[in-house]
Amino acid sequence: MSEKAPDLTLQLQSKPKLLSSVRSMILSLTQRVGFDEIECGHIALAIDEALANVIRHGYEQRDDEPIHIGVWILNEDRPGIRIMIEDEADQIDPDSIKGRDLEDVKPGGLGVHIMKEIMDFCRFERRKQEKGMRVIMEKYINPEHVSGTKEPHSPQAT
Amino acid sequence: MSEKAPDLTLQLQSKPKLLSSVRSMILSLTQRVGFDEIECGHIALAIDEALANVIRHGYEQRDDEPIHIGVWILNEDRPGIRIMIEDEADQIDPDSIKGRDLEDVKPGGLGVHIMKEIMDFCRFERRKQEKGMRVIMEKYINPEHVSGTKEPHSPQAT
Amino acid sequence: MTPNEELTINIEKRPEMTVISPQGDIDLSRAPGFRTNIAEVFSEKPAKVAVDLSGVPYMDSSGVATLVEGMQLANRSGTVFVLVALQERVKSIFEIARLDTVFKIVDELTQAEEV
Amino acid sequence: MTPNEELTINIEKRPEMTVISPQGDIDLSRAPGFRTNIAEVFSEKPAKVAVDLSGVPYMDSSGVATLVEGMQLANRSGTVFVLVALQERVKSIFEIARLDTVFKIVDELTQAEEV
Ligand SMILES: Nc1ncnc2c1ncn2[C@@H]1O[C@H](COP(=O)(O)OP(=O)(O)O)[C@@H](O)[C@H]1O
Ligand SMILES: Nc1ncnc2c1ncn2[C@@H]1O[C@H](COP(=O)(O)OP(=O)(O)O)[C@@H](O)[C@H]1O
Repeated sequence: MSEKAPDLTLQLQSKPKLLSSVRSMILSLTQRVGFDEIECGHIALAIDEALANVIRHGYEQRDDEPIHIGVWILNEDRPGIRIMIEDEADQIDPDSIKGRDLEDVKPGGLGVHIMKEIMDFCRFERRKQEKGMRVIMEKYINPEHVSGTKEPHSPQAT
Repeated sequence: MSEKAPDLTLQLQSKPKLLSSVRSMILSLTQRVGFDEIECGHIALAIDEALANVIRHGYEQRDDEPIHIGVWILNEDRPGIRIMIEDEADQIDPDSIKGRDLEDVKPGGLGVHIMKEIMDFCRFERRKQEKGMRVIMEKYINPEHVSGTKEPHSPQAT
Repeated sequence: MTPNEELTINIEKRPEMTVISPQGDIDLSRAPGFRTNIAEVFSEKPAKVAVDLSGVPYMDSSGVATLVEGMQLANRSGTVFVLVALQERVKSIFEIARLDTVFKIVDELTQAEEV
Repeated sequence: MTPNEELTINIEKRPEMTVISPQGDIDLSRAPGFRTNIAEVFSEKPAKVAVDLSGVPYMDSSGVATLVEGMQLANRSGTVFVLVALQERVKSIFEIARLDTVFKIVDELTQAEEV
């Protein structure tokens, strides 16, 4: 399965201090794409949470591992943005990555919940290589167009 | 000649509307690195000018060509930032890329001048491949440490 | 390190309460420093702690987790714990995490005195 | 296209001058639209044109080039051309390009009336 190359790709080392630069980029890009201020902030937050999880869980805080980000500006029938984040960490069962019950107030366990709440589509999967996990997220400018199944806009990357 | 991998790399298509996202990223990164507000704005401007030149001159406004950006945070003896911008356009004589005489007031012809004025180091060169030009720019946090020769902080990338 | 690596945090010990005022984004790179500061403040068992978030334009779940920890420390030591002056973006993450009703949140520092 | 693709530009024709007020960054993606607007204004040969840059946080050399073109059009048609209320960052590119003394630049729109 192949598809259009990303409009923008970003590789960074797994250093927490680089996250603010990625947020700024996503904020600016989502503004240009046409999301409103609140949505732009939300999307940047979702990406930040995904990257923080790669650093904390995937790479167990090692700060010199690669993170790959691909960004597509979706133009056709469903205007919006797709963001794919890939790591080279050990593979785990994607179904084990899930948000916890929010009723139980305790520190942590909010990241995945935030990502799923903010984005219209959010899926974790193993990369086709031996190593590495991937998360694909999409957010549409007119979410009323989104069908209940929350299927992605076009076939996933490989 | 090889050297440390960039802390962050970015690939984008040669679309003018993506430039604001790169500026935002550079602004945020230079803030974290420790440049003052004015310097951060200047560095983002220099990068923007370099990218605009790749789009206008290198790619003659074609908007689906690749641009590669590498960013290094310089930590050792000379704290600062190094930015490398590479394209896959036809190669030209690097010496033909130069700022014009500012005495002559006319539209255009300012980009290279701005880049050289802002950055502590700025060099255009042919890439080692068949195609593509490259510009390497550096800016240091304490420019008083810079020697008069404006030599780069460490060997160039290949 | 470089100037912006660490969060700037002012801690002011007033007679009626201790006010913690972080300045800047609180994300994965800065939550650990923030956590240390909160723990230090609680080690002195103050009667009331207010975190003035007016200078925090952005917070992610690692910042929120630190504040949940603060609330737990507060519950344990009988300290009153109040969040003050959340910017819109920061308020929004508390809402998504359904924590906006769990924390005591007020708009201004003067209101924190009455909590 | 998407809402932020194009620069928002207000053009107000006052008796004493035409005021052009762009809102937003002027970079390579937006300079062409700005250029069209400036050309349109000059096609009506106004006595005075003021560009109010108070709503422009960022400008690169493509924006500056457009303003230099505007100045050339002004010189040709005998129009007075004034730049108003440059933000610090924008002022700075005029300085680097040594154009800060070439343009008539004032701090407020009321001052443009006296130029
Ligand atoms: N990128 C990732 N790689 C591996 N495991 C992950 C990743 N992201 C999340 N997880 C798993 O999902 C769980 C829930 O994540 P999250 O909701 O962000 O809460 P927290 O990170 O605070 O535990 C994590 O505890 C972890 O086990
Ligand atoms: N990336 C590039 N690729 C090819 N030629 C370039 C590039 N950047 C600059 N040049 C050349 O250098 C000249 C000066 O560039 P600049 O100072 O930015 O002014 P302008 O772009 O307005 O002409 C350009 O006219 C062009 O001939």
